[in-house]
Amino acid sequence: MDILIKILGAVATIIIAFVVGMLYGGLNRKVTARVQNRVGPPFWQNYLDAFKLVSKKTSIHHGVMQHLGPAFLMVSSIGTLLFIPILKGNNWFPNLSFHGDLIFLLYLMVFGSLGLALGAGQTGNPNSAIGVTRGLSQMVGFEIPWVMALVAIMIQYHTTSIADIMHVQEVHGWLMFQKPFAFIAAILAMFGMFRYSPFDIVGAPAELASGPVSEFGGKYLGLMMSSGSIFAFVKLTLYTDLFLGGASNFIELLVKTFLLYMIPVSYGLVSPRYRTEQAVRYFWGWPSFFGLLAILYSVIF
Amino acid sequence: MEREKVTTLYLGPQHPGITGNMMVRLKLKGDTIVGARTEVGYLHRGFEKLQEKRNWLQSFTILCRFCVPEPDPVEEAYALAVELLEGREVPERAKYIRVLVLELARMASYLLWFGGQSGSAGLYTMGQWSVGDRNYILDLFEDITGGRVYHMFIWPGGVRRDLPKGFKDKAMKVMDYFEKRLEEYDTLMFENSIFQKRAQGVGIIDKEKAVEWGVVGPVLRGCGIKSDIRIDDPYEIYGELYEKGVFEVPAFEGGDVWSRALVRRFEIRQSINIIRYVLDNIPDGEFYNKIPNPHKWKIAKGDAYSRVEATRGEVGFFVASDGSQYPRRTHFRGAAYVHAITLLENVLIGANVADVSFIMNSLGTCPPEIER
Amino acid sequence: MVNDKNSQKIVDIIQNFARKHSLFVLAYGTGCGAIEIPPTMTSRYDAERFGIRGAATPRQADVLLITGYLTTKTLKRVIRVYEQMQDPKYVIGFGSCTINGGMYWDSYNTIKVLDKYLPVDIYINGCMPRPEAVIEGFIKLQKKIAEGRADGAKQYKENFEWYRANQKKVLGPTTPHIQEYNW
Amino acid sequence: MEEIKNKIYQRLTEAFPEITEHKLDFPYNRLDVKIPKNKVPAILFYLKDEMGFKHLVHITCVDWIEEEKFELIFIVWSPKEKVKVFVRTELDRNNPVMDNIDMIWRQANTYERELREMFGIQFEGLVAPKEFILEDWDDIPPMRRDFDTEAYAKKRFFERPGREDAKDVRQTIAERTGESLPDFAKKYSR
Repeated sequence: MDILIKILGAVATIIIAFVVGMLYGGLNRKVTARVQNRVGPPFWQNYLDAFKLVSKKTSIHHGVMQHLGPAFLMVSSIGTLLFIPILKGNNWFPNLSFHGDLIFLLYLMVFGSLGLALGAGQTGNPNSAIGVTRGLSQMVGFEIPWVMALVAIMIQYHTTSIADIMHVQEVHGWLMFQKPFAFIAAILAMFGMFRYSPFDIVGAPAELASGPVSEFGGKYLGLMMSSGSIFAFVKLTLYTDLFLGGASNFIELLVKTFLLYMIPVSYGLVSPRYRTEQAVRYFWGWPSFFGLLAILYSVIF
Repeated sequence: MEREKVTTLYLGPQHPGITGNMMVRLKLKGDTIVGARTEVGYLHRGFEKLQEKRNWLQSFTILCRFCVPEPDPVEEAYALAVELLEGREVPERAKYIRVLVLELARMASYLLWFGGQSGSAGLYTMGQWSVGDRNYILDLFEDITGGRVYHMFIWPGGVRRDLPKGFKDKAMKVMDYFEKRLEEYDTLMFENSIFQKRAQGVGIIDKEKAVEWGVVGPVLRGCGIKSDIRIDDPYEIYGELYEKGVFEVPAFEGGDVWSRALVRRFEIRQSINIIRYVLDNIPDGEFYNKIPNPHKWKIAKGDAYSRVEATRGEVGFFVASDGSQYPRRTHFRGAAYVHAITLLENVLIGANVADVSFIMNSLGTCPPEIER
Repeated sequence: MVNDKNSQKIVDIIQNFARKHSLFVLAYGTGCGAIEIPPTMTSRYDAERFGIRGAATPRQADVLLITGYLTTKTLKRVIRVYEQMQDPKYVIGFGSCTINGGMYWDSYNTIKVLDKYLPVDIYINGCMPRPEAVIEGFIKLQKKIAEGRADGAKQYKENFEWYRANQKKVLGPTTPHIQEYNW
Repeated sequence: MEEIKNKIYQRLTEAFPEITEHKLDFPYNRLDVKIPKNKVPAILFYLKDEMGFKHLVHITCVDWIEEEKFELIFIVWSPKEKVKVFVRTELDRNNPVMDNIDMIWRQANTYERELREMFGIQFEGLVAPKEFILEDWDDIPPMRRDFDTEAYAKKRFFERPGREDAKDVRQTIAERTGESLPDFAKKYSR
């Protein structure tokens, strides 16, 4: 009985993540359109797109990895989702959130990209291959400030558990204010994580068609889109948990994640994209500096 | 060893980053381009052959399809060539209307170019703004000529119609709007540090070699050479306007994408000046010198070449007549004919593969005028 | 129960509804019509309200918009692009020159009748069609999809030999010879 | 303007006594010289390097089929003097061979490729892929006067027959697709 409730909870989590992630994608398109003086698509457009993509026939075969790549991406998104506490001190969907820790999570988040890289590599499209190399080098870029920010928190509070960090914030206040340097580094790394402008060179249509996904259509693209939405929700929830004190109810979670989400979206609207080496240089500049400051701050105090 | 591997990347013809329908075959070492070859011919319709079967006036339906973003300079070039060939005079009012239409076309083309240039760098908001605003100019075109994209307006001997009533107020309002809007474009695009980082030092053209290599128009002015057909080989009333100081020809040192972008941005400002002046000072009178019945209109044997400054640079028409009512031979010279083939192939070498469409846009590549 | 005819009908209706409201247009400007596509996508006309958006590669696209005349050299590429697209897919012929050659009726390098070579679902006439006409054409296509009548791709598969023979007549020996693209 | 043109012409005749014809009396800044084809690279070199005609404007060809010859025209422009010079030469139409000039201006390469494809003029020493604009072309070069584009198009492409009735187009379309005609269209229907 217990296990049944747990499974139900996990399924519910996945569905919520999908719905919310897709909704955010739709709102992103709407906001973008309004900034660009347009009406824009309705906010449910992304659901229709995903449904249509999944209902398309697919008759491309490049090899086994090509079929597994999107699945890897999905597995990674869902896996990460299940290891993250969605709500604070909540018994509805605890999932696996009290078993995993930050270091494990870091590995899990990279796993999907690597799977996609293998899949895209097998399609043999040079655009995909170049896109994958760019994606991986950009990942190397933003992982450094991101890991530094996390390490600073871990050192400060002597824990790697997300639940413990959330608990700490109840006592000391939000880490956003407690550890401002770590927060800045993490937010700057988030720009790269979301792959909106200026860090969207991975799938830049103007030079690479659409990068790694250029050979994937129909169901695979639908799967990637859904897993991308879930992953966006995962990242936003993780940031909320780590820096914004988590959320005690669903409305609070939506408000906090949406506000966080608007940061990369609104910055992306007004910036052109960096080239790969410029992006990496950017991440290894100020964001890493703030990360280092955060670590020093943690070590000294 | 792995780094030495040369990859071949086919950019186009179906590719979102390519301007129009053409292909660039790139040889890559890592992310750096070591060889480039342009392949064109996807838009060849044999216009010059078709013109041999159309009389002097029937060609005008064909002319505007030579370069789609900016059809008017081509019409102007052909009309000028026919006028040079025949020695036909144009009334003063027609000259003013022609200049008005040409400058509006220049603005419309630059606004579209804003979209291409910023879109290839990933700044889509700019393209949405400027292409959306371009509709106001197309509205003015509809008022003057009746057509949104293709106008068929500038004919040998004048223009097809007079300006409509109340046009001046409407046009002035649009110019006011654009003056305000240009400042917003500046904030979004030119003052953006990432755009500056992307554009500066990319796609450099050597100033010493530029003229020899056939670089013309804004690209040449981006190399710091003040050269413009409107003042070098003046046509219509441009020489007069330049002497009166109505417009300036901006030129910026550097020879990179950034200086070319600046040239284009400042030329929009100059176009607004010219349009304001023309609207204020347009003389009354005829707008059209009557031509003979087009089916019996014969032009004596001879040839002529006209030059017009379009947004991509110098465009020109070579027209040869054999004394009949059909041209013996017409040959169009587009700026992109040189820019997109020999120049692009050389500028791309050593560039990053991420900059290909960025550089192509800044050179003003326009495939339909290459292959016609 | 699941494979029963009525439930298939319901599935079709739902699928067609989604397809209708989400048309990914392949970014391939084959001719001069490409100049009216940016205005159609931007502020005044804003085709994205109808769920129309660009797709970068043929694998992801639903609609092939033939913007104007096709030269023989482009036709070969267009056929390959069309066959790389995944079902269901639609073709829109844009401009008079796709219908009967338009002003290029005597040109030696452009094809005159597009539907002999590719199955066309909707034609938009005019030279150049205004953005309003383009949107009107897309709405007609949406109507056709909702009614399940946009079956150009099916037609192409059933009459593949006929289409291929027509293509061979123009392209000669270099016509692409396979239908399924798996590279 | 006349003085400059005369001066340029003087210099050219001194260096190239082979100039057969010339025309100076244009009312604008243009100057025509005609020269045998083997002297064309030399005169272009001279114009570019010695006289400052740095900008190659155009290379074109006219097919005078009645006289069995091609006329090649090179247009060069001097940014300093602001004069354009037309260098004209004649080729035998049955055996059109010409010297390659893309070492003078490399963009001439493109023009030559086009003339080779469209007129069948052979440029000796031109290094470029064979095809430029056309692909798998199987007829005589299309820009020659004796190539009939209409007949070729009729032979090669399908044609859509015109309509035979005089019915309203909207009516026809409406009947074909089974839609009802909108009200505004009914009003204007014949």
